[in-house]
Amino acid sequence: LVEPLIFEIGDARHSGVDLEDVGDFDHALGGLEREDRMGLPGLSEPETVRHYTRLSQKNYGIDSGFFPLGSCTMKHNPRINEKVARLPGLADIHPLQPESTVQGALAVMRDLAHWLTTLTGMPSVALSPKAGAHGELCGIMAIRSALEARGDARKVILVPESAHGTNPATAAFCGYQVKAIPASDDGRVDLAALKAALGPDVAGIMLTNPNTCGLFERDIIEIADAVHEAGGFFYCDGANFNAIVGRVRPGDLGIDAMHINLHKTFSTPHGGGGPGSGPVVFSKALAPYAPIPFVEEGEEGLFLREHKAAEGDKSFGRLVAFHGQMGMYVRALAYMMSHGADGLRQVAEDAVLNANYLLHELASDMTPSFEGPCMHEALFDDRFLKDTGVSTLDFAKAMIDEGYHPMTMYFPLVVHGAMLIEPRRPNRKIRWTSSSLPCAPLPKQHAQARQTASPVPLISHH
Amino acid sequence: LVEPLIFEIGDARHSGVDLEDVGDFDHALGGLEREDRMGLPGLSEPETVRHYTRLSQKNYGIDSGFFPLGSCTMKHNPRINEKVARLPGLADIHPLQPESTVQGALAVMRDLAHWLTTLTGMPSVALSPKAGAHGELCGIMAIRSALEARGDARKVILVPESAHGTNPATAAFCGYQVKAIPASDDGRVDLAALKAALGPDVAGIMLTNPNTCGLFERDIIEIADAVHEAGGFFYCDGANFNAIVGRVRPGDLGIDAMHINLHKTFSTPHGGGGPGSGPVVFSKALAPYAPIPFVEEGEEGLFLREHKAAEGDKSFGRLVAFHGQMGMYVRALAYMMSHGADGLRQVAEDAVLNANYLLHELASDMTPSFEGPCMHEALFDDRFLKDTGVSTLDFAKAMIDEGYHPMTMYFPLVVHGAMLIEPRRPNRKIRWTSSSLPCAPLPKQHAQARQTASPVPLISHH
Amino acid sequence: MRYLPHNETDRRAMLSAIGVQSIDDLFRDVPPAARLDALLDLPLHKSEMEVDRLFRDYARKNVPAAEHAFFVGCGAYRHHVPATVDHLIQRGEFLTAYTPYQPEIAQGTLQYLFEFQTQVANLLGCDVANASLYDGSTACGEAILMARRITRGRKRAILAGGLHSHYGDVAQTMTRFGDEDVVRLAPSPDDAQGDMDRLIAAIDDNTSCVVVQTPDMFGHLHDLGPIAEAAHAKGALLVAVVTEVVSLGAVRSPGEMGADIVVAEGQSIGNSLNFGGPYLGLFATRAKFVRQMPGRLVGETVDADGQRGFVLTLSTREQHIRREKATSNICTNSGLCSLAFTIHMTLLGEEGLRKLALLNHRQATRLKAALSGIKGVEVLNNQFFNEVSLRLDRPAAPVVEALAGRKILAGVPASRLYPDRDDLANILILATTETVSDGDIAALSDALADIMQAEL
Amino acid sequence: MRYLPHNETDRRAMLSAIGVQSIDDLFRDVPPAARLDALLDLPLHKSEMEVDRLFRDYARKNVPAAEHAFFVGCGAYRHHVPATVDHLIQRGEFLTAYTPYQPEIAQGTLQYLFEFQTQVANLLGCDVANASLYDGSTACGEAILMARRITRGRKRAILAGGLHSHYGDVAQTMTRFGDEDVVRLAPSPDDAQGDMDRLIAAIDDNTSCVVVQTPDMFGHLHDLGPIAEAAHAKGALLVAVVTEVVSLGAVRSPGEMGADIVVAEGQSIGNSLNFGGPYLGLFATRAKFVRQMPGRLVGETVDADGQRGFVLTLSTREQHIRREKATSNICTNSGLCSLAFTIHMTLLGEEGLRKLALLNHRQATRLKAALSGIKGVEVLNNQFFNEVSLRLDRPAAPVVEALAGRKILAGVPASRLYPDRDDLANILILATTETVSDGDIAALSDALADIMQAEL
Repeated sequence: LVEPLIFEIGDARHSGVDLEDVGDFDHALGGLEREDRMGLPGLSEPETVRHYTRLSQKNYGIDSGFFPLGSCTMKHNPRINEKVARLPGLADIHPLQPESTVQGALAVMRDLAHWLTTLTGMPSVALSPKAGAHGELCGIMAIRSALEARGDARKVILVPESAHGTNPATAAFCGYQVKAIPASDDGRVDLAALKAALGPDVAGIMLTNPNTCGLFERDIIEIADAVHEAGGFFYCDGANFNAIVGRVRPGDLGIDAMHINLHKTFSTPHGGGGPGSGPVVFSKALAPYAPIPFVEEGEEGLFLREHKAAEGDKSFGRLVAFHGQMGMYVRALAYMMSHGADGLRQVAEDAVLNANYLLHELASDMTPSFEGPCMHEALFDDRFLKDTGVSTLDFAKAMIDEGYHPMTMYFPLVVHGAMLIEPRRPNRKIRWTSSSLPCAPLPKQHAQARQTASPVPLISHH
Repeated sequence: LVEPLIFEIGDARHSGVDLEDVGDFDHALGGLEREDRMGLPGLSEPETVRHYTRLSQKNYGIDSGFFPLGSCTMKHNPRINEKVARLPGLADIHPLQPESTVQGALAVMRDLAHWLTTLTGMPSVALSPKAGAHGELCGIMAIRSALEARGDARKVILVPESAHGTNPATAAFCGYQVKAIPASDDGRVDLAALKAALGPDVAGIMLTNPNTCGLFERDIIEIADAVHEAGGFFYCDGANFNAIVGRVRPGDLGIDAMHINLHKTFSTPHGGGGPGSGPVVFSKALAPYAPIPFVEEGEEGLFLREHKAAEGDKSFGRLVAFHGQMGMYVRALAYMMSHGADGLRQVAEDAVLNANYLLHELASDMTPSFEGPCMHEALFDDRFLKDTGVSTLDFAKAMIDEGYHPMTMYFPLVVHGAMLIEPRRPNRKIRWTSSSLPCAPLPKQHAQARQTASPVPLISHH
Repeated sequence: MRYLPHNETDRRAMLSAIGVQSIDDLFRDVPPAARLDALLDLPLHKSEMEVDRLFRDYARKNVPAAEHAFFVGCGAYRHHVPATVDHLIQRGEFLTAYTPYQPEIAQGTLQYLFEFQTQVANLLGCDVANASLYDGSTACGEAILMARRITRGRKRAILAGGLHSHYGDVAQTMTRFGDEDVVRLAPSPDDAQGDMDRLIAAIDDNTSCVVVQTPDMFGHLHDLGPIAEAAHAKGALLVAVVTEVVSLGAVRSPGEMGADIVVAEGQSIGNSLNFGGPYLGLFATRAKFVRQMPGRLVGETVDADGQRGFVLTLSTREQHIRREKATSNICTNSGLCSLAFTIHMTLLGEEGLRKLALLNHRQATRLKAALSGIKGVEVLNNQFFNEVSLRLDRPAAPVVEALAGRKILAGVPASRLYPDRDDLANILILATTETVSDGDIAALSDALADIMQAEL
Repeated sequence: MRYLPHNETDRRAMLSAIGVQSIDDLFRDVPPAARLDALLDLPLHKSEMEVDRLFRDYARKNVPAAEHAFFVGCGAYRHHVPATVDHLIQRGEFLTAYTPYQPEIAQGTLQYLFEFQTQVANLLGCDVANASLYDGSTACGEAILMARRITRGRKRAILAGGLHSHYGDVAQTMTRFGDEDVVRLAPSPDDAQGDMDRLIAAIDDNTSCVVVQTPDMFGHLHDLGPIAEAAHAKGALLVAVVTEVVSLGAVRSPGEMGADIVVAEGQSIGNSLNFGGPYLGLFATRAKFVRQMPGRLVGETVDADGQRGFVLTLSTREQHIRREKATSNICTNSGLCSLAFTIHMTLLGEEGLRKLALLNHRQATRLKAALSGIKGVEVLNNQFFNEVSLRLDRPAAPVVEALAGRKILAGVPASRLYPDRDDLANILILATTETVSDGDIAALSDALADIMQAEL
């Protein structure tokens, strides 16, 4: 059923709020009173509830069912996190209140920083970036600042072919040229090609690990050494940190900076596209260049370092107004505390276990792109669809017809007709076999049928 | 899509909670340890969220769409009420805490009582009944107690034919014989028949006003006088109080007792069948017989009268453990305060306006049972379906097919094939005409079609 | 008004369409003497912000359990309810749904009630459970009436002394105008076994049922086996009452011990304290008695397409069909509370419930140990779950007041429930749940020892 | 672990199906030197009850706004958000949804974003708005970069002195490694008109844009007309910044006054203070610039059956298509915050927003009146919306600390934002919204008068 737009059901003369009568008073707007019609329709409260309830019913989320999306970890969003984030003592406080009145909030930031640096084995973290891509910006800016501080005007950032699109976009944003590194036959960075590309003009490399093919970069320490030897820095895209948390510390791999998508690894809600939060951990070499603000411990308790110190402060400055995504810090910290050191490690293990189980069970029906083991996601290509007249897109749309969110399609770009599947904690009773997993039998049953019939919407509403 | 039962997806060895380790300790269960398998499956938290989310999607509520149910007012459930009812100071308090630690809770009960007695014009209210039918029980028990106190062992309660089924059931529960009073041609109590039925064995009458045909009992004051003259009491079923709140006080009509369904008139959630709350207002004659507990004002603040005084206390006793539905008191009081004296009156007026508008707009397509004006609901019968081969049931099921909750069918019993429609605050843009209201054109378009085809479910899930 | 879609323009247009001058014309059937022309003497409408502020003011005048060491029980228990539960029951499709009379658009409600009934039956150890009643006390009253219907001709229910006093009061009220006779044995917190012996001795050929609570209101656990045997030998039924359902994660179920009808207060699972309501009456019995059971029952069926579905069943017992011949006058159940129960129980599962129950029990044993050595304090319980009673050397009520001043809500003085019984004036009933920390117990123990040192 | 569906039995079965011995075998690609065998030095998992308790402990160490008279603003404002808003955004179908790349199963997200964009464009007085950015400060930075792209060859953005200092800092950071030059004029709270005059004087042929905030960070309202005219005359763009969008219910929109790009912090509508985030960047511009706009844009389309539907459009500007040639590197928007905004705005409607704005303004006029007579206090604003600045006869920061001790959070001392500028040390910035009562104002006025009586 079509739900009309608010502009079709509401109008300027109805409202869903009651407010105290304003009465007469002398305005002090200096003649700038608004006089135009604003075009902002109002609805009564019950109409509003109904409208947005009905819109929500046209969505599909983690709570709705099976969600095998790859490349962007979709996690269960615990409601205890939503609850504590709404405690008045955490939600109803202003970023510019006196620090003496927000010691608990500063403690949340301090404790979150402790968990993140301990889990990554990195000495420092900047919490303020507002999302993953913003974290990338933060990391590359720190790299450029460090290079400039030593008078080194390098111009190139290396990015593997399989990288997320934000990586090259970020490098370009910071004034770098992007140079692509090809993948090897086993779905990893071609080490030889990388070494050949390194040189005095290379500021650094941006690498995702585990990479977007769902594989751990076996040569990562060698890569880090080579980059450092060439005078560059190693930026790691932490989008897939979930797969290794508690089992591998990025700091032990030679990484200089890595952002952590709190919604991918630490369960803050995806929310249909945000808000995100992308803290960046830094190596000792980059830590001095990290952006303000920071929480520090003083004699009278915790305080915020909100400004660059007058002299010698190497911070590249401020990335955002105020102190970042506090609401997400609370949720992420609640998630970490709920799991603990033991539970977080288990999360990584279960993610990898699920993906390998799926890879194994589907290997006979579909064509895995690379040999296992994979990490948290399994990559298939379209070889198994050869001569069926069915494309990767048909296949994904057929999954929608079956009532599931489709996997990621046509990404990464290094294999043909990619299907990237991350099995987000399946229901135990869904077995990953061709007889019960929706993916495998679909090409025959549905996708071909779709080519003759017109598409049907997934979720019909009456 | 079928959602499996928890017994099919969960088992005893999985759980969605984490609890502190118990460790070893000496039990003091006296050898009564439970040893059988309980048959209580567990699910992880994400599986639980998904299961109940999917179940909810098989429901239809006020938030989902148009809801023209008659005989049971369905109201918008404001979320501010849900919010304040969950304040720890109101939800996380125990009924047997020292009274000094619950003065705010007692104040809520005192203030709710004040609103209810003022709105009804009755001197006293018993808050504790847990639902409407429980309130009926409370009222009839008070009547019987009052009669017994004067040594009067009357045996009969008069109940109109159009009454809710709970009315005769309640009278019987209290040991009364039920005698039905027929309806007049204009859909009201037949005054002559009533007067003829009155006598020394009649304990009282149970009447709904506005009645279940959606009509105001014009003769109500005369009825009250006649009942009182015959030595009986007048119980009013307050299910339809919403239609007159702020415009008519039951106390001015000669009523001795009336329950108020807080979910019908004061917006506490219907919840798929409860919890309800059914406070009962009493006349001066019945007030002494009302059940404990009561909130009273003492020197050290508010306190609870939880026990009958040693002597001379006429209360018929305790109806429930503790003090009734506090959670519902909070919501109802929040609703009353939000509306105020002016808003509550407007609610009644809008309810009556909507119903009469509907009655007027549908009169040409359907057959209204009685002449208007109606109160908050409009009653139609099946004369307009004559010779169409379509029944009232077909008609209602066809509404379901259209994506709407159906009206009340085959009730009240006083007309043939009844369809009782209460237009709960429609969307402004739904006009009540045969071209856009789902009811009117359906017989031709759908109901006949249903007779040849197999029924289709309303809400399909994929 | 934010809840009303119409504005004055809309209203005028509708009046004009109807063909009347004013809204008064639509109220013309109201006798003139009863027409209110002016507004009633109540405050005018308020903004949501003001309403929010007023209720925060009410709340501020109460002491929420979380802010004190908290030992109050006696029929309502404070447990940690997972945030998931409260989130899910607030989904509009559950919260704002009507009674599931139209199964096509109420499968969500009907399926969870079906799951709920099965959980309740399994938990209580019975064949069948209904879709919930108002609360434990009214469920107990209904059980007595049901036993009366089953044992036609028998007219006396005997209530054990350890039955919660409010439950006894409610049973008396509910049977007040019938021909049933309710006998209440005297409470004897110091002599749990004697209570059972006297109960068994009281059963005769006119006894419809005996009503026994376990753990009882003083915390004593009872083996129902001998009582069931004695009752059945005389043709009477055993009605078992459980006010703390978490106990059933550790203690043998009443059904297994031979009870014919088991009623319980289900609040402990999924529901907050709420100052006494809304709560959740659980009601289960033997299959052979199902047609005498009050309240709603959901059953499984198959629709026209052969798909499983759920419907209200056995409605022929109910008031909306049977009117004055109905089994009871109950109409509403405790829908949302039963949803909260079933979600919480699903999260727990058998393993979780067992562990939760043992945690509760462990804290009670620690409480007993901590208080046993205090001068002037005697712990009365040998078999208990999460609640114990103390006999103090002085009246309990002032002690509770004194402890409240030290941020300890130290349980319920029996005098609150039995103001007329001098023999119970010194009895204090304390509950522990998983929310009671060892620190809370130590705080209570220290403060109580301190208070008891004072001369009488 | 309550969030993990597997238990050890499940895991063993899966490992065996895969054909490996242990989980370690699946991590065999990790270099041995980097494998962690032991657990990290962090606490073990906790029950939900403990987590709840720990966060209540954090919360207890903060002073929530509701408990004090509250005048803190400066870019984040405390408004009453209807409970409906927070309820609806928590519906799982919104909360747990992915980015709407698959329109078939994301029509809910896409339609509300479409409605949101239209509301934002209308509110700001522009042709088109995007689906939101991170917050106001990053939106401002993006606007400067966009102006640079539009005015090819021009390299200097001029920031008015009244621009929020954090916004200026962020603009400097975001342009730090490009070839853009950012000129920040000095703040001049005592001379609002002078700020504008200097800005106009600074525009030259190399100016890509001027950036003006109104009301500015000291509360002054600016007529953007003359600035737009001056900028356009020199071929530069006007970027307008609004940190308090509620003002647009009372004040002429920046678009109407001639701004080319309007950015705003949308937090005030629908979103809590949250100690600074997540907030909501609003971004709107002229239709002709739409292809240079950063972020997501949702458009209307028609599906194969002729039914209306919504899709992401103009994605060719975005990083997931264009990679290094993208308009910006932004990927995420502020989905749930924009949902909260659009729901709150729908509840308000035009009438509600106007009234809300006037209430805010009225309280500010009352604040000015109440403080104007106090010795040592000068109110600097003549044209303002809901925020005013004071010049005190002494440093403001200690005064704020002293008032906090009296349960009054009396705004932001300018020194918090400009610690290096001695000329601003005595400036105090105070905001009023509909949540500030007359009693709050009186309390502040009394306490401030009291404090100012003390000798310097």
